[in-house]
Amino acid sequence: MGRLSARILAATLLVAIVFVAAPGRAGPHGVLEQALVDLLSDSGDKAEEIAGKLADLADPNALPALEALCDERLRKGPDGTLYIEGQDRQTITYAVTGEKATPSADALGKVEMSNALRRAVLPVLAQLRLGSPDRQVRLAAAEELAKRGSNAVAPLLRNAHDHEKDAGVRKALALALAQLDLYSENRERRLQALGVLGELGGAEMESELVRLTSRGDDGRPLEADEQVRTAAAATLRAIEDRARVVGILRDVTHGISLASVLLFAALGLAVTFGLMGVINMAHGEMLMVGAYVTYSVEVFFDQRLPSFSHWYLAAAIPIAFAVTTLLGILLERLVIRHLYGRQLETLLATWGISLMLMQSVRLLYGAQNVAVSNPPWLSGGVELAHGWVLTYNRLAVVAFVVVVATAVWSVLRYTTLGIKVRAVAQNRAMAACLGVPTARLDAWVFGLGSGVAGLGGVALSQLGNVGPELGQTYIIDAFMVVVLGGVGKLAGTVSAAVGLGIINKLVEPFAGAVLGKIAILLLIIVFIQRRPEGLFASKGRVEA
Amino acid sequence: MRASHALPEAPLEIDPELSGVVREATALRDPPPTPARLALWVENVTVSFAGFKALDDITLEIKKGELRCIIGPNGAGKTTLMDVITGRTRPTAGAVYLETREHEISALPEWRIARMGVGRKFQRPTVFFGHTVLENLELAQAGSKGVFANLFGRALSRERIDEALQTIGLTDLRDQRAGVLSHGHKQWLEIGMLLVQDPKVLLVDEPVAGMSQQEMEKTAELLSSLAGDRTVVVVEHDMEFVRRIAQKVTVLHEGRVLAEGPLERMQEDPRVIEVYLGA
Amino acid sequence: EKSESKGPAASAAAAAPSALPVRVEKSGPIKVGILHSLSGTMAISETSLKDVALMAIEELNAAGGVLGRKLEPIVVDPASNWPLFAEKARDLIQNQKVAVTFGCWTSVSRKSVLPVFEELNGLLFYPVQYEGEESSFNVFYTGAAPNQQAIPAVEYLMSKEGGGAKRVVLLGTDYVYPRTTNKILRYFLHAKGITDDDILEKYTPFGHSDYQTIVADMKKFAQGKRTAVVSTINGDSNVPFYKELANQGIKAEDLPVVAFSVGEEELRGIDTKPLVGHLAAWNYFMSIDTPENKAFIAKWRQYVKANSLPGGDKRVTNDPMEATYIGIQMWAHAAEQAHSIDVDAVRQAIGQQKVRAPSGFDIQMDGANHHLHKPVFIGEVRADGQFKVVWKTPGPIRAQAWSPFIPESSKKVADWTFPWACGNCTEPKFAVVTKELANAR
Amino acid sequence: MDLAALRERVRALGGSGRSIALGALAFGILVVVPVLNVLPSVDSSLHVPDYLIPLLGKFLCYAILALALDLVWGFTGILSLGHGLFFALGGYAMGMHLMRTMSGEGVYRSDLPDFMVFLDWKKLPWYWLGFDSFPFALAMAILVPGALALSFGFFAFRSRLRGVYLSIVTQALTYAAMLLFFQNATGFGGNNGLTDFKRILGYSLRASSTKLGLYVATAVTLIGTYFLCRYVTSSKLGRVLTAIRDAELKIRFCGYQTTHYKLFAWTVSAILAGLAGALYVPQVGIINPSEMQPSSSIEIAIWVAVGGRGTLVGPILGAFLVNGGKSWLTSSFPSAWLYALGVLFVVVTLYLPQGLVGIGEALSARWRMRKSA
Amino acid sequence: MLEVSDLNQFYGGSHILWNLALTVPERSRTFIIGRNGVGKTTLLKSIMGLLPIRSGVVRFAGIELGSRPPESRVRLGLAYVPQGREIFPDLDVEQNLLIGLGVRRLARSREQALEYVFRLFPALAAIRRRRGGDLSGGQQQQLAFGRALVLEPTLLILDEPTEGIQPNVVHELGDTILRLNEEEKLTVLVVEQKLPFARRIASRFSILDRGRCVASGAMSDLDDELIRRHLVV
Ligand SMILES: Nc1ncnc2c1ncn2[C@@H]1O[C@H](COP(=O)(O)OP(=O)(O)OP(=O)(O)O)[C@@H](O)[C@H]1O
Ligand SMILES: Nc1ncnc2c1ncn2[C@@H]1O[C@H](COP(=O)(O)OP(=O)(O)OP(=O)(O)O)[C@@H](O)[C@H]1O
Ligand SMILES: [Mg+2]
Ligand SMILES: [Mg+2]
Repeated sequence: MGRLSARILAATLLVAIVFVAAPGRAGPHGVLEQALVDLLSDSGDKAEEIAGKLADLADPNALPALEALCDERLRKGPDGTLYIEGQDRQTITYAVTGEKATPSADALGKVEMSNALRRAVLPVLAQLRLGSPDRQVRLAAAEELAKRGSNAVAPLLRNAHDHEKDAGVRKALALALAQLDLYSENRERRLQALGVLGELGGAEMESELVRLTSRGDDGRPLEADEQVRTAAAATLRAIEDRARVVGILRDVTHGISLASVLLFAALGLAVTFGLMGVINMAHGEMLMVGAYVTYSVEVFFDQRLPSFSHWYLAAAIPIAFAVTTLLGILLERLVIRHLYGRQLETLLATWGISLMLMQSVRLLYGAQNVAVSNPPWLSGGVELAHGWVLTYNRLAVVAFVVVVATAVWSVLRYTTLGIKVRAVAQNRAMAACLGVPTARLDAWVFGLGSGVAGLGGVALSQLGNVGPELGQTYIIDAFMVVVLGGVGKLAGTVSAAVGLGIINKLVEPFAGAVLGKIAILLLIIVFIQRRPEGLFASKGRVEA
Repeated sequence: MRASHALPEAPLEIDPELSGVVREATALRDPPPTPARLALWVENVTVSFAGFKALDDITLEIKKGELRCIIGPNGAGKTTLMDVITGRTRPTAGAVYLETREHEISALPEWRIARMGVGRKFQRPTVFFGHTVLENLELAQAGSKGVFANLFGRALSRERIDEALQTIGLTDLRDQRAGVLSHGHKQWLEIGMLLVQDPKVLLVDEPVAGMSQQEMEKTAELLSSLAGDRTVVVVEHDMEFVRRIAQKVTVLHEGRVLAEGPLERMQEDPRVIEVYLGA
Repeated sequence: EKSESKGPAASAAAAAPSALPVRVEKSGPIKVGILHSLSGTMAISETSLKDVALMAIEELNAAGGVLGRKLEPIVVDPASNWPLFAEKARDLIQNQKVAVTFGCWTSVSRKSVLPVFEELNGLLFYPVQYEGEESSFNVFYTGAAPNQQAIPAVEYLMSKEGGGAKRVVLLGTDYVYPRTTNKILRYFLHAKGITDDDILEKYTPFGHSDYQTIVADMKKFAQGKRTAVVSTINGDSNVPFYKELANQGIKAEDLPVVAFSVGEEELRGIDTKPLVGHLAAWNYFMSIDTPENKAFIAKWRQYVKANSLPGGDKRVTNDPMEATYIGIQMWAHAAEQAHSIDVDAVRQAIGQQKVRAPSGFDIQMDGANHHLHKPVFIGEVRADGQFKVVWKTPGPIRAQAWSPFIPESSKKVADWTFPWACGNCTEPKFAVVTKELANAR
Repeated sequence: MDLAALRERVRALGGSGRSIALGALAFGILVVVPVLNVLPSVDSSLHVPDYLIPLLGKFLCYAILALALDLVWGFTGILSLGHGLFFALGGYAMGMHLMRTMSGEGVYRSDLPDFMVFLDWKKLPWYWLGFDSFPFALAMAILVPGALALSFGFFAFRSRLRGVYLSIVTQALTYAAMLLFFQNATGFGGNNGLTDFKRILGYSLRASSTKLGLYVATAVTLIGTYFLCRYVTSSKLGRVLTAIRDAELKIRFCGYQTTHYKLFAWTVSAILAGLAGALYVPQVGIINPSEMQPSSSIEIAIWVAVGGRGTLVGPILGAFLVNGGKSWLTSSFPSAWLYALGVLFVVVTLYLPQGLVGIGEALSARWRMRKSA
Repeated sequence: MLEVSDLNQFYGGSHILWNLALTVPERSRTFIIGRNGVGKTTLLKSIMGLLPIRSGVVRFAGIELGSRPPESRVRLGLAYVPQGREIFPDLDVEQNLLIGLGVRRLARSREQALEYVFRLFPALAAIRRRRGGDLSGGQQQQLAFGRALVLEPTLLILDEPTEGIQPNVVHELGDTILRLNEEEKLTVLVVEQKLPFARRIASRFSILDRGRCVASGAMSDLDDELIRRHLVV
C-alpha cells in the first residue's frame, strides 16, 4: 500500500520536474528565441536589423543555434520551437537552452538557409566567435568582420585586438578594425588605420582610398584633412605596388597550372603520335575515358564504400590507367597495327574510332556532363596574398603531371624501350632485323600512351567538366603542343606546354581571353615559321 | 608576283633575300681577272657542324673539261664538299665560284645552282619512287623548269631520253616504277638523269658502288667520254675505277686537302697510303 | 504546284503563308518533327528536350492523340551543325511533311532554320530562353525573352534581399546571346543609375576551360562595393568556371553569381556543395512545389525508367524541358480547337490557348508576339543540386520580343494580329489599307 | 605520234573505261537530276523532289572543296588542316553580297545588315563596301582566299615548313580566324554569322527555280574544277608536284624552284575552296564561323581519304558518300549514326588502302584479267 | 647451316626468284654474285623473313623458318647488314648499336658490346654521339656492320658490305670476316659484286642469274667461263 503511494508520488514528482524543465517562450531565453524566430520567419528584407538585435543581445547561447543554422542543422518544431540536430544527426537539443529534447529529427521541419540570411547571420556569428579559444575560428571571425563589419562592432574588435595573443589573428583583427576606423571622426584613428592598411591591406578599401585622394567636381579635394589625404595617397601607393607584384606572381602560377593541363592533354599524344607516328585522333577520347572511369569509381565509392569516398581518386588513378591502357592495346591490335607505313590513314581510322567512343559514352552515361567532385582534400585553396589563391586541385594536378611526365621520361630514357620505339618508328623492317619484337612493342607503347592519356583524364576531371565532348576540347591543343615541341621530343612537348601556358596567362589579363587565345595561335604560327621542325628540332643532314 | 620568277625567259636574278649575301661576297674580293679555263673553284671553304669541322678551310680549283677524282677516307668530307657546291649545305666560311667571279654560288638555293648547270648524283641513289623510269628522266631533262612553262608546255622531244635509256641499259625497264628498281639499277637511273639534265659540271658521288666489274668499266668509259666538253668531278673508293679514269686526283683527309696530283704519285704518297689506301 | 515567285519581283515578305504550300496528309498519324542535336557540342543540353518531347507525345497519344489521330514523332539529329539544322528542317517539312516541329537550342541554329520555316510556312516551337530581338510568323517562342529572365534577375540582385549589388560583372561566352543580353542589361543598369565603371564585361571563347584569371579579376573588381555576377557562360564552360569559383573561395553571400544558362540539367555535371547560394533565374524550377510539377516530375521519372534512358534516376527536369512540354500541349490544344493541323489554322487558334504549366501558373500564348507569358523564378543552388526559390513574380509576365532598352528596337512592335500583322514594324502594316477602305466608303 | 605521248593521253583520260563512267556521272549530275526535278509530276516515282536539290547542291560544293584539298594533299603532299578557312572566306564574301542586296528588308528595315544596326553601328565598315555588286563579291570570293593562301604559303614554304608542322600551322590559322569571326566586333555577325538571305541576282532564293539554277551552276563548276585539276595533274607540272611529294630535295637539285610549284598548287586550291564556299552559301542559307572549326577542316581530309587520295574521282566520291551518308543516317538512325560513320572510316582504311576508288581499280583489274584469260 | 630449296619469290605479278636452291655449309664463307637486278637482295630479304616467301623452304640449323618474323630469326642467330645501310637516322651511333643488345640473351654487357665494335671500327668510337643520319656513307656502312655483330650471330648475312668503304678499311673488313669465321666459328653469307674481294675472302660461291642459282661450288672453281656467261653485261 505505502509502496504504491510512494510510486505514485515518485511519478507525479517526475512529471512535475519534466514540466518545470520544459522551457516556455517566457523565461530568460525568451528574447533570444523570439529574435531567432523573427529572423527565420522574415522574408529577408528586415533580416539585417533583426540580426542586429540579435547581435546586441551578445548572448553566447545564440552561438550553437546560429552555427547550426549555418550548416543547416537547425530544426523547427510544429509549434515554432527551435531545435538543433547534433553533428551526428542523432541527438536533438533545444536551440536556446541546449537541453536534450525528445522529438525525432524527421518530425521537425528543416530551416533552409539563404544568402540574405547568411549575410545577416554571419557577422553576428563572427562577433560571438571572437572569443573562441580556437585560433582558426577567431581568424575566420576576424576575416568575416573585415568583410561585413558594422561600426557597432568596432569596440568589440578593438577589445579583441588588444587581448589577442596570436599574431595572425591580431593582423586580421587590425585589418578589420582599420577598415572601420577609416570612417571614424577621430583623425588619429584614421591615420593609424591608413598605416595598417598600407601595411596589410589589399584592394578592399581601394575605392575608398581613391575617394580620399581625389578631388570633387568643384575641384576641391573630397577629403578636407590634408594629413589624411597624404597618408591615404601613400597607403594607396603601397597597396598598388603590392598588388602589382602579386598580380605577376599570380599570372605565372596560373600559367604553370594551365601548362600542367596542356601537358596532361598532350603527354599521351607525345607517345602515340610523337614516338610512334600514329596521327591519333582518338587520343582525346582516351582522356575522356579516363575521366569517365574516374566518375564511375567515384559513384562506386559513394554507393559501396561511402566511408572511403574521399579517397576514390586514389583508386581511380590505377584503374583509369589500366582501363585506358587495355583499350589502347586493343585498338592497336585491331586497327592501328594494320596501318603502319600508312601514317595518314591512321588519321582516318582513329577519327572513326573517336566517333564511336564518343557515341558509346553517350549511350552509356547519357549526353549530359557527369559530376566529378573534388575530394575535400582537393577543395579550396590557400590565399598566399590578397587575390592570389592557389587552389589545391590545381596544385595537385601540377604535382601529378610532374610525376607522370618524369615516369614516362625515365622509362624511355633508362630502358632501351625508348630507342627501340624510335627505331621501329624510323625503320620498322630494319628494327625487326635487329631482333626488336615490333608487334609486341607497338602494342605496349600504344598502350602506354593511352594509359598516360587516361591519367590525364583523371587529372582533367578535377578541373573541368566530364562529358562526351571532353576529348574534342583538348585534342587540338594537344596536337599543337606536341608539334610545337617537335615531334618525338618529350622534352620539347614539356617546354612547349609550359611556354604556351605561361605566355597565355601573361597575355590574357590585358588582351582578354578571346584575343589572348588568338594571339597565342598567331604566335605559334610565327614561331613554327622560325623553327620549321619545332622547338627541339633535330637538325642535321636531310635525307635527299 | 614571285611565281613569275620561275618563267623560263626570266634572267638568272638572285632571290631578294639572298642578293645581299651575293653583293657582299662579290664586293669583298674585287675581282682579279677571272682565271680562264676554270669551271669551278672553292676558296677557303669551312663547314662546321656543332664545332666539328667537316671541311676545314679547303681550297680547290677545277678546270673546264677536267675529270677530277676526289678520294679520301670515310668522313673526309667529300660528300660535304659536293653539298657545299650544290647549295645543299651552306659553308660556315669561304666561297664557291662557278666559271666567273661574278657567280658566287655558295649562298644560292639548290635549284638555281642546278639551273646554272651543276648536276649531281648522290652517294646513295635517289630517284623519284612514285614515277616510272621514263618520267624520272623526263623530270630531270634539261628545259624550262618554271611553273607556267610546265603547266602549258608541250612534251619535249625524246631522243635524248631514249639515248640515255640505251646508255644506262634500262630501256626495257622504262615503265617500271623507279621505287622497285634494284640498287644497281637505281644507280644507273640516277646517272641517266644526270645525262639528260645535261649540266656543265657533273658531280658524281660513288657511281660504281654496287656495280659489277664490267659495269664499273662501262661507267668509267662513260664518264671519260663526258669529260672534255663537260667538267666531271667523281668521288669514289674503288681504286680500280679511279685508275681507269683519273687524270688528276685530290685526296681529302679530315676536311683538308691532303695531297693532289696524278694517281701514281698519290699511290706512292706515304700519308695517303697510311690514312686511306693501306698496305 | 511550283513556286509562283519567279524573277526579281519575288516577294520575300516574312509573312507570306502563300510560299510553297506544303501538303500535309489528311489522314493517318500526324507527323511531328523533333529537331534537337543528339550529338556534337549541343547534345549535352538538347538530348533531354528530345526525350521530354517524346514523353509528351506519348502522353497525348495515350489520351487518344490529336483530332483522333495518333502523333508520330520524327526524330532527326542535326548534330550541332548549323547548316545541317537548315537541311533537316527542310527535310522534315518538305519530305516528311510534319505538321509542326519542336526544336533548336542555340540562337544560331534557330536563325539557320528560320528562313526555311518561313519559306515553307512551317511551324516551329522554340523552347529556350534567348536574346529576343526577333518575332517570326512561323515560330512560337516558349522560352524566356530577356525581360522574362535577365532583367528580373538583375533587379533582384540589386534589391535589398538580393544583396543590394552596386556593381555588376557581366560574364559570358563570346557569342550572340550573351553579347545581346549583356547589351540590354547595360542599358538597363544605366537606367538604374549604375555607371560604366561599375560594370565589368568579360567574354571567353567557346569551350573555354581555364577561368583562373577571370575569377581572380572578378574578385578584385568586387572589392569595395557590393557586387554581383551575371553569367551567360554557355554549356561546357560552366563546370570549370564554377569549380574555379568554389576553389578560389568565392562565397555566394559575398559575390553571388546568377546564371541564365545553368539549370538542374547543368548542375548534374557540377559538384554543387561548394556552390550553395549561387543563383539562377528561370521560369521553372524542378523544386517548385505544385501538384502540377509533382505530376510532371513523376511522369518524367516514369518515362525515364520505362525507356531506361541513360542517367536513370539522376535525370532531372528543367526550364527548357517544361517549355517544350508546354509547347507541345499548347499546339495540341490549338489543333483540337482549330479542328485542323493546318499551320495557318493552328496559328490562328493558338492565340487564346492557356496551359496549366508545371510551374503552377496558367501559361498563355501571346497571339500577338508569339511568345509565352511566363512567371519568373529566382533560385539559389542547394547542396542537392536543386534550387531553392527565393523570389518569384506574382504572376506570368508578357514577353517583350523587342527590348525597350535598345533604342532601335524600342520603337518596334511584334504583333501578328490585324492590323499589324508584322513582327518588327513601327506602324501597322494594314493601317494604310484600312484608311483607304474608310475613304472608299 | 609516239608511244609516250599516247600513254600520256591515256593517263590523262584515266583509261577509257573510267572516262565513260565519268561521263555518265557528269551527265547524271548535270542533266538527269535537273530534268527529273522539273519534268515528271510530283507524285511520279521518277520525280526528284525539291528538297533534294539544295541538298545535292551542297554535296557538289563539298565535292569541289574535296577536289581542292586533294590537289595539295593527294598530289603535292601538303596536308592542309585549314581549308575550311578558305571555304568560309569564299562563303562570307558571297554572304556579304547577299546581305547587301537585301538591305532594307532586315528586321530593322535598315540599310545596314541587322547585326550592325543592333550593335548600333552607324555606317558600313570599309571592308563591306563594294559588296553590293555581285561581280565584286564573286571576285572577292576568289581573291581573298587566294591572296591569303599566297601570302601565307609564301612564308610557310619559304621557311621550308613541311609535313605535320605545316598541317598544324594551317590548323592554328583557321582556329584563330574562327575565334576572330566569333566576335561581334569583327563585323561579320558573330557566331550567328550571316543568314536569312532573300535573293541572289534578283531571283528569290525561295523559288525552286533559283535553287535549281544554283544547283546547275554548282554542277558546272564542279565539272570545270575536275577538268582543271585533271589538266594540272596530267601536265608536266603535275608530275613535278608528285615528285615534290616524293622527294622534294632531289627535285630541287633538278633545277625546280619547289616553293613556286607548291605556292601555285596551294593558291589554286585555296581559290577553288573559296569558289565552293561562294556557291555553298546561297544554297544552305547560312555562313558562320563554325565552318572554320578545326574539326570541319579535318573532315574535309576525311572525305578525300575515304574517296581516295591522289586521284581525281576519289575526293568527289568521298564527299558524296560521307556527307550523303551523314544526311541519310542522321535522319534514319539519329542515335546510332556515329557508329555507322566510324565503322565506315575504319573499314575503308583497313580494307581499301586507296579509298573507294580502290574498289573500282580492283574490279577493273579483275575484269582485265578475265578478258585476257 | 642454311638451306634454301626451290624458293619462289614474287613482287606483285612479277616472278623474281625461280625455284632457287642454295646451301650455306656450317662455317663456310659463301659469296653470292650476279648482275644487277637478278634477285640477290630479294633472296637475302626472303631469308631474313622481310619478304613472305611464296613457295619453297628455308631451313636454318635444321629449323624450318617458314613464316617466322625477322625478330625470331634473329634470335636463332641470323644477322643482316642490308644494302643501303638502313641506319636509324635519328638515333646516335651508340643507340644504333645498342638496339640489338641482349636480344639473344648472351654474355656481352653493354660496355663489352660497344668496346667490341669500336675495336673493329675505331672510326666509330670518335663519333659515338653523332646522329646516324649525319654520318657519311662509309661511316654508316661500318655502323651497320657493327650493329649486326652486336647480335653475336652464328650466320652473318651481308649485302654488298664493301660498298662505300675506303680501301684499307675494306681490307680490314675482309680480315675481320676471316677472323670471325676462324675464331668465333661464324658462318657468313655475302652478296658481293667486287670479284677481287670475293676471291680473297670467299670459300664458296653461288652465281645468281635471272632469279636462278645457276652455279655454285668452291671459290677455286669460279672460272672466267662462268664469269663471262653470267656476270658480263
Ligand atoms: N649534319 C652533320 N652533323 C654532324 N656531322 C656531320 C654532319 N654532316 C656530315 N657530318 C660529318 O662530316 C664528315 C664528312 O662527311 P662526308 O659525308 O662528307 O664524308 P665523305 O667524305 O663523303 O665520307 P664517305 O666516303 O664515307 O662518303 C663525317 O664525319 C660526317 O660524320
Ligand atoms: N619492291 C619491289 N617491287 C617490285 N619489283 C621489285 C621490288 N624490289 C625489287 N624488284 C625487282 O626485283 C628484281 C631483283 O631485285 P634485287 O634488288 O633483288 O636485285 P639485286 O640482285 O639485289 O640487284 P643489285 O645487285 O643491283 O642490288 C629487280 O628487277 C627489281 O626491279
Ligand atoms: Mg660520301
Ligand atoms: Mg641488291
